[in-house]
Amino acid sequence: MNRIIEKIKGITWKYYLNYIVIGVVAAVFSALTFAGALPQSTLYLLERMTISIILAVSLGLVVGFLGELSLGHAGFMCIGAYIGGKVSVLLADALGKGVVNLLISLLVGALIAAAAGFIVGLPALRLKGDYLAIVTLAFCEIVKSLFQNTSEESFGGPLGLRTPRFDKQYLFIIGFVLVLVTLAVIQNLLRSKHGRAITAIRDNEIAAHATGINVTKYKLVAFVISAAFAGVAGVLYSFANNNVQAAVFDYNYSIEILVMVVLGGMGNITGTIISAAVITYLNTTLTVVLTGNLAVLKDLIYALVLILIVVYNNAPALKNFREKYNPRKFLKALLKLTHPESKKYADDEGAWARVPTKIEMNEILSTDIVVNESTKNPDKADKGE
Amino acid sequence: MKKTFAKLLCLVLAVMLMVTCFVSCGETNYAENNTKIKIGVSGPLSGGAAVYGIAVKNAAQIAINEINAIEAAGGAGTLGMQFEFVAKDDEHKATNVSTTYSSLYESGMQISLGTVTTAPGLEFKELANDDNVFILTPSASGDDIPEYDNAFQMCFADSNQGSASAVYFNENYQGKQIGIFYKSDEDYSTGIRKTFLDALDASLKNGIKEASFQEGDNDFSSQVEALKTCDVIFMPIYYTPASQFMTKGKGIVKDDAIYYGCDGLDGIDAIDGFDITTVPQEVSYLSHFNSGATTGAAKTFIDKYNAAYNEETEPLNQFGAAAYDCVWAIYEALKVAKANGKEFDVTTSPADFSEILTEVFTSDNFTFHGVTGKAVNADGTSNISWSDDGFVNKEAVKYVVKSANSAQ
Amino acid sequence: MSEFVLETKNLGISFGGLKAVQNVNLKIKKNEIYGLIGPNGAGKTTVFNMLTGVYQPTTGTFYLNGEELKGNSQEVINRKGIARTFQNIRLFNNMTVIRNVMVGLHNLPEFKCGILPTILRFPSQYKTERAMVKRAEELLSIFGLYESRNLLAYNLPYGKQRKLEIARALATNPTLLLLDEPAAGMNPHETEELMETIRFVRDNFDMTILLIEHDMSLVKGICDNVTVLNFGTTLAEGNVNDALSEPEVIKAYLGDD
Amino acid sequence: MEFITTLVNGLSLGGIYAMIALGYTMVYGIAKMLNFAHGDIIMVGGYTILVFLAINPIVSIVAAVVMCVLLGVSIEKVAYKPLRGSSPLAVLITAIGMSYFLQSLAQIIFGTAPRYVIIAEFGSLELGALKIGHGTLITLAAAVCVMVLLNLFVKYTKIGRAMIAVSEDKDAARLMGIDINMIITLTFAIGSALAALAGLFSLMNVPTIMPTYGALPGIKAFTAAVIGGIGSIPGAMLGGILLGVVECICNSLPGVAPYTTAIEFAILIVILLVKPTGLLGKKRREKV
Repeated sequence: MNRIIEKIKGITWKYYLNYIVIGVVAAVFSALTFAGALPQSTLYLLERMTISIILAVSLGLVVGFLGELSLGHAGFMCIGAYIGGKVSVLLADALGKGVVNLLISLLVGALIAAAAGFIVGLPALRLKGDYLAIVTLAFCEIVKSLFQNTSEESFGGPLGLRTPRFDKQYLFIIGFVLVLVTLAVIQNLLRSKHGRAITAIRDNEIAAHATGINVTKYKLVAFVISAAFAGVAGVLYSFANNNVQAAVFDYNYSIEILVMVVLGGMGNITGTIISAAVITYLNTTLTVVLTGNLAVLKDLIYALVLILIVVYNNAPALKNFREKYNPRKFLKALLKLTHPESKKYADDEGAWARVPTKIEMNEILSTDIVVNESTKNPDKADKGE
Repeated sequence: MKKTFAKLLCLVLAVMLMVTCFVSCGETNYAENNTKIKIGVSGPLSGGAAVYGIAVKNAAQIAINEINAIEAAGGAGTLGMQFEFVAKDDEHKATNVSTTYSSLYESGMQISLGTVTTAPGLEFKELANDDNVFILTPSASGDDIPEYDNAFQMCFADSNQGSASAVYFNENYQGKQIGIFYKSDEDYSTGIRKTFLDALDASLKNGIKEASFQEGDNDFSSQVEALKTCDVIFMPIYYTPASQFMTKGKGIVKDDAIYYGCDGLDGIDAIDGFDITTVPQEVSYLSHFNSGATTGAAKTFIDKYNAAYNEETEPLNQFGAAAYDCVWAIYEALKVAKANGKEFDVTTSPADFSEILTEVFTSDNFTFHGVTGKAVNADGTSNISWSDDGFVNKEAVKYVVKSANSAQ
Repeated sequence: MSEFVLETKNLGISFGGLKAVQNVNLKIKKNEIYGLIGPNGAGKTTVFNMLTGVYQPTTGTFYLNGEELKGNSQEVINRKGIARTFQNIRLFNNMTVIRNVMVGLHNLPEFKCGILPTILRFPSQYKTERAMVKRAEELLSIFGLYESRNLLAYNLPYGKQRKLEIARALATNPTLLLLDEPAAGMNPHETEELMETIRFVRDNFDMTILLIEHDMSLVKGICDNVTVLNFGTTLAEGNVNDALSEPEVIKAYLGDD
Repeated sequence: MEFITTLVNGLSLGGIYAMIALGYTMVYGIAKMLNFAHGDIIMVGGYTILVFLAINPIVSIVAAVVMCVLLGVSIEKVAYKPLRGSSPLAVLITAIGMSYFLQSLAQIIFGTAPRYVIIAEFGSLELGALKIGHGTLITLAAAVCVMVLLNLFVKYTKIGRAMIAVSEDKDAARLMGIDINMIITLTFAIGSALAALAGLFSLMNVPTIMPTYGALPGIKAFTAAVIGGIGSIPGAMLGGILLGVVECICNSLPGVAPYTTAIEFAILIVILLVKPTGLLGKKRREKV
């Protein structure tokens, strides 16, 4: 008996916080929906939230932990949505619109998206920073364009693919289960030697090479897993909607996901989940509240909030102010949760202002048409010492 | 232990807070507390397609105001009820429809105008079908929009526009070089093009030239170049790119060529700063409305619109006219229903309204006199009726916005 | 088995015509502490970069325990047994001290655990993890970093960061350790301590060490043999004191006058 | 013959892309940030021309340049400068926020309806069967002029050389007594002025303006800048022209036209895979 208690005490609760909170939220809402107490709009909102969370957490793996900037997440989602949607259409006759169909579609959609991630990642991950960003953005636009130009029989062309909608009442529960699966896979990966290798690449790629980390392999692993879950989110999207239209998955959508990751805190999964949920909620609420003439204010408000939050969170000049009026500190003081030991404990999820992202390329402003600088001026190009 | 307890407490509190945020009392008939009949629409009010959604919103509001004035005055045949109109922004994206639809529905919308554009409309009609909400869409012209019994269109369906245009071409443009200029990533454009090509005579289809563009493109120099030898250029696109093509085509496309479009071309002569008379070619389109109309009921409506809204920033187009007709058609149908002894009030559920309205719209003797379609009545209105499958029956008109001027 | 742990033969590299390093012939015996010295810009770090696979040598080759390693990638070379530190410290700043070392343990065969088992949390994952923590803690204790194991590497004082880098390199279980200016920025006391550490590593880890250093007291204090480089070529080699007293070397360090 | 016309059209469109790409590249080279709002500055320039066109075309052009410069500089001061020294991603996000902000502001002020802005009517040059609009030629010539002038400015003036110094090494440049803030502000001013010019020439090419006007050209110009090698002034020119020509050629082929955007982006990917720093980009190896 004592041993069991010891064991429970030994568990790092922090590791399981995400699961517990999401599990509780899912359980509460499931209970409510079984009781019929939830309006449809809430169910839709929850569906959208789960999709956003899966997208944001999976993109967070690449941006927050691998430190590479990808603007093509919506492209993988698009692949997942179309492929998964198509599979579900083909299976709908034989298997109906139930869970079995959903599972098979999810599997196929995720696999194809992962394969796309592999095909794109293999060459593209040689590029760094902004170059990778633009290549992924380009990939996203190419995928969109290709699906738009398909024939009506295959993927519906510009009209989009008609997909069977899953039961509205319960889809969000599957969404939450998928969020938990996503979290389990990504957190388990990160909290292992492989996760350390990925974080090491983010922190210092050169040192990671020198420490024997197979950088290419781990970049690909992170990229492929991230793509696979974008595919999962896409399949979920195809089940949450009656239509999959490629136009939705443009680079603006990728940027929206990136915003969730960045506002949530780079390399902070809990923060990413919260920001994905809050941003989705905010977007939905603004759409609902701002009707008629006020609708144009939506983007304005969104933009202003975005700029203010980012400047407030990051401006070096506001550092003292931030530390003085830290809401988290305030909350902790209020609940007296600060333990003298807790300050010593630090996780890998460092403050994100410090987390390096390799999006700076050190390109210099150049005016000469010199094809290869290093041949002309070797000691400048490489100061080996 | 204390710490864990505090954390647990926090969690419970947070969950409770969230739940209270989301849960409404499990009421299914949201219209119960309405004081007016609520008509809703989901359309692009911001973003690239907003010009269409805003026209719908404005024109529908004009109709609502007029009806309410009549109702307020009372009198024989009135319903004795007021109307209310809500427009929510879907940004021309299907993704947003679940939000706009459910918020409309739960805020007590009883009758809907569906969506302004087709892409989100495909989502809207499914959701509306599940709840049995009546749809009379002003401008979502996709063939699949009126798939279910509760959905009707005020505009011509894409396939009808394509085949009707082809019929006209077969009759009038034999022996001419035909060209098509379409938008390859838009269902409206590709839909019309497809049925147009299907219905076109083989003799015309031979040697047909095509050029296309995509969302965001506006430099049409190569497309103009590709189509410059054509005698008739079919343009199943909206008026903005069409006007850009015509501007580019000045002096390159043959002066005696004909630009021929569908309802999307309406509004081309009303673009602020674009002088259509400087286009040497003939510009005409087959549509149900001409926002440059100078006679009939259309003219009266246009004047009303322009008096109420800024012509430059929120210009009228056929979307608006159709929306105006939609609201009036619903009102007329309700009057017919009342005359037929149906009972309803401001709190009647959407499903009941749907039943009532569907019955009227599919009945053989319901004809609505509107501003869209060919003016055949003495007061300059048109006759509009609906087929059982939701498509509109009214006479299309070939509007010649501008005839060819050999002088220029 | 070769007599030498590291042997380079005519190792050289040129960047677009400029010969940065040429004809470097190092011969390092087991358990030796070998110095690679020379004025700034002599090509010392370039040699390190060639030995660790950052650059591919354009001429010559090198052997580790008789095995030719030229042409391999950095990762492979590291796995074959060459580990290094950097002139400007390169730690995984946003990771804790212990995890920095655990990254070093990544490739050791005893800590093998595939990606799927870790995601599915097989028992092997927990076993590996516990073993890795244990080994890392041992290493950290040796370097006096155990107390700060849960600090972010970023927050360590400078001297400890240097030590951590060495610990991380050692964690990869190398046969040859390359130290790039380990004493840079240290005060004499710290340097003294560092020399102790290096000797300790050599003795207790059965290590062969090649180091670049400008601090002559350190070089004289611990190096058995040195090679002096200038402008990419070897000026002198052999016993520390002999090599440093060669007129060529003095000239290179102090100038012509 | 048709092909030549297409080519010339492509060159002209490429000239516009190049002008936008030059702004991107300048800002990127100096401030090391992706200015996602750059495309929207073009849009603001276009609307400024619209507002002032009633007075006089020349006045409107001057007003557009002034407006864009002021806007560019103030965006830099308000949204980017406070973030200097923090994560580059933060700056990227504020730039995106700025882009949304400008677009929705334009929609509130000018509505979403397209507006025609006809600055001047141009004739066309006829060489036999070849017919090329004067506007096209002017655009092309202007783009080349801008590139050459910018090149000379950066190469031979004190401020230009200071710019290169800042882009090479900010800290070293500061130690040499260069006022970094001034240089960055100036870069934004030049970039925004170029955006105003790009707006002018794209209005000469296609005389319509709407709030989302700058978004796609912005992305395409960014693509062009990367193709040419971001940070390189001739590279931006080359990339822009290449993209413009490809776009026009693809659009002139009926079967290929629907894939134009995909082809443009595919070219970007292929070029980057073959030459990871773009056609004329330089890469500095990271010091190990």
